[in-house]
Amino acid sequence: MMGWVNLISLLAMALAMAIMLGRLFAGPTLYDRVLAANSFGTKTVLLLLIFSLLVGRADGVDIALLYALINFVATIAILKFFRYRSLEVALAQMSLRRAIDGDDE
Amino acid sequence: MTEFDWTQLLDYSLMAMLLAVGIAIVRLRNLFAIVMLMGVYSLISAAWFVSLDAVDVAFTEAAVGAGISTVLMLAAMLLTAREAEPVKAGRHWAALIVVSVTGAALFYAVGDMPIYGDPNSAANAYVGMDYITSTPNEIAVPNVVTAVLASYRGFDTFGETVVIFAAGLGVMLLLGLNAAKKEAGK
Amino acid sequence: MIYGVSLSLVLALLWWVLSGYDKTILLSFGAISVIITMVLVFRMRILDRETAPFYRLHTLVPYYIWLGGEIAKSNVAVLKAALKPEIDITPRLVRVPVQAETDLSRCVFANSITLTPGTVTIEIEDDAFLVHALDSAFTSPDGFAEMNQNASRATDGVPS
Amino acid sequence: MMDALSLVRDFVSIAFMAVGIVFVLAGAIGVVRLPDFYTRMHAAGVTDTLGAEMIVFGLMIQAGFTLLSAKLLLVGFILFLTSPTATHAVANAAHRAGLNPLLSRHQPPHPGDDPEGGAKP
Repeated sequence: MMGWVNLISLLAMALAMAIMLGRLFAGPTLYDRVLAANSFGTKTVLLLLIFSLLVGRADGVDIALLYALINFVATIAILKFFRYRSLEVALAQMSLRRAIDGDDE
Repeated sequence: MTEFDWTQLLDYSLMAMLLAVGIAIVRLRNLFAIVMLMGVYSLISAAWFVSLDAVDVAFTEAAVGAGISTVLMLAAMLLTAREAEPVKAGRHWAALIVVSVTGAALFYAVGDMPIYGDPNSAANAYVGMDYITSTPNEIAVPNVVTAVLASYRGFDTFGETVVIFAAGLGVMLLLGLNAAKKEAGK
Repeated sequence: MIYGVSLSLVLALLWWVLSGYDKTILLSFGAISVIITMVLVFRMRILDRETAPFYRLHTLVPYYIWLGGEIAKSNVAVLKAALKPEIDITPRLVRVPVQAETDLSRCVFANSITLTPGTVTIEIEDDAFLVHALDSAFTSPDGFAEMNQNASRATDGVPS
Repeated sequence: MMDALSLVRDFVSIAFMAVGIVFVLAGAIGVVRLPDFYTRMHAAGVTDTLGAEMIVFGLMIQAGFTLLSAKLLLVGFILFLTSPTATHAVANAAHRAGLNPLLSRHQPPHPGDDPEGGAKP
């Protein structure tokens, strides 16, 4: 019985991903797209979790964990990039801030 | 005839999403949106790899495709325009011919491939089984792929690592990251 | 020192949960990686109460359980707003005053606002947050004040 | 006795997952329907918090008291920590970039956010 429940939830998750793709394609502003991509990543994580329990293999959970982390890092990287228009400036600002904070201590 | 495997539906829906994302990447002009869609593309394809039992490939795809290459693409976009210029329709024909010929060759090659999961196929019949049976006794590492890469083929992997390291060093020297850092630190 | 011990314990537990191995040689690999991480952390000098915030678990856990209830309530409200056949919402931008002793407590409060659906912190100022709310129903000042009080009690131990 | 226990466990798990799926789907529909970026952000938040956590809890009940369940808990914990941070980062970036939120009372007829070209599936 649980197999059927997991299968239905798997397909529901795929449906939610497909709906999110619509916003990803349409999204008038860039931020809509970033938001949709982030939310899409969360749904992919859930999809992988459900799938790995459905087929009874624990490997998928590791991938899902990796995804959850990478999704977050990629979102932050994209936004940093837009904030400073360059990754290098973003990194330099970060190290500058750390240097200032370090002086205070 | 075995029972219908319902997880096939997942494969089909993931493939449909891949197709939709691919078409959208071709159609869109906004490069930022395309970068993001490419990240999503590799997310979907990694999920598909998991469903095809290729967990190691999915791991690599997730780390490289969704993580690093998105960042690299963004860095590359600094050097280019933000919008793609429309390509003249005449150029499409040459590309279409190349793509169709490659696709036809691949489809032709599919005929020679063993059936999915065939126990008698070349990949499963010869040394593969040996590795799988002897790795737990000879090397304590549980992951067979790791054991093959780091121990049975250790010198090979060492050479590959050296090559990649040298290539990375060369790229860093060419780009002059040191100079950029000095400039930013001013 | 207590931070170092607690951080290494958590790292070791994390390694074991993620790998699930029990052979001696593999466990020793795990121990080596924990030691290397600890050496790096010490060299970077980032070992303080923010790196290892485990000393407040006994107050943070009840706080997050309380927050879970709030999240569930506002989730239902957002669900109703999003699924009504005719969308009828009044988005609001409000400034929420913040009373917090430490950065950690400000951070927990801002995170709690964002976690609760219907409200998102969009800008952090010196003594206030700029909060966007999906509907005017989500912007009751009493609710924010209560959340602020609970957050600072959970992180600093003082009701502010 | 064992059977009754596992039946109860299955039902609890089904209940959790059903609620989670309803929230995830509703969040996705909300993201498509709502009129501007800031309001869509709230709909995405529904998916990230209650939807995701409910599904993770449902799966944990299925997995029982095992190492797998601990991993699932870890995934849920990471989602719980990172999703508000990511949402705040997106919102803050949009605000800094000068994207003005829609503040008036919004009512239908249909919000005309016109896609800027691109194929809909």
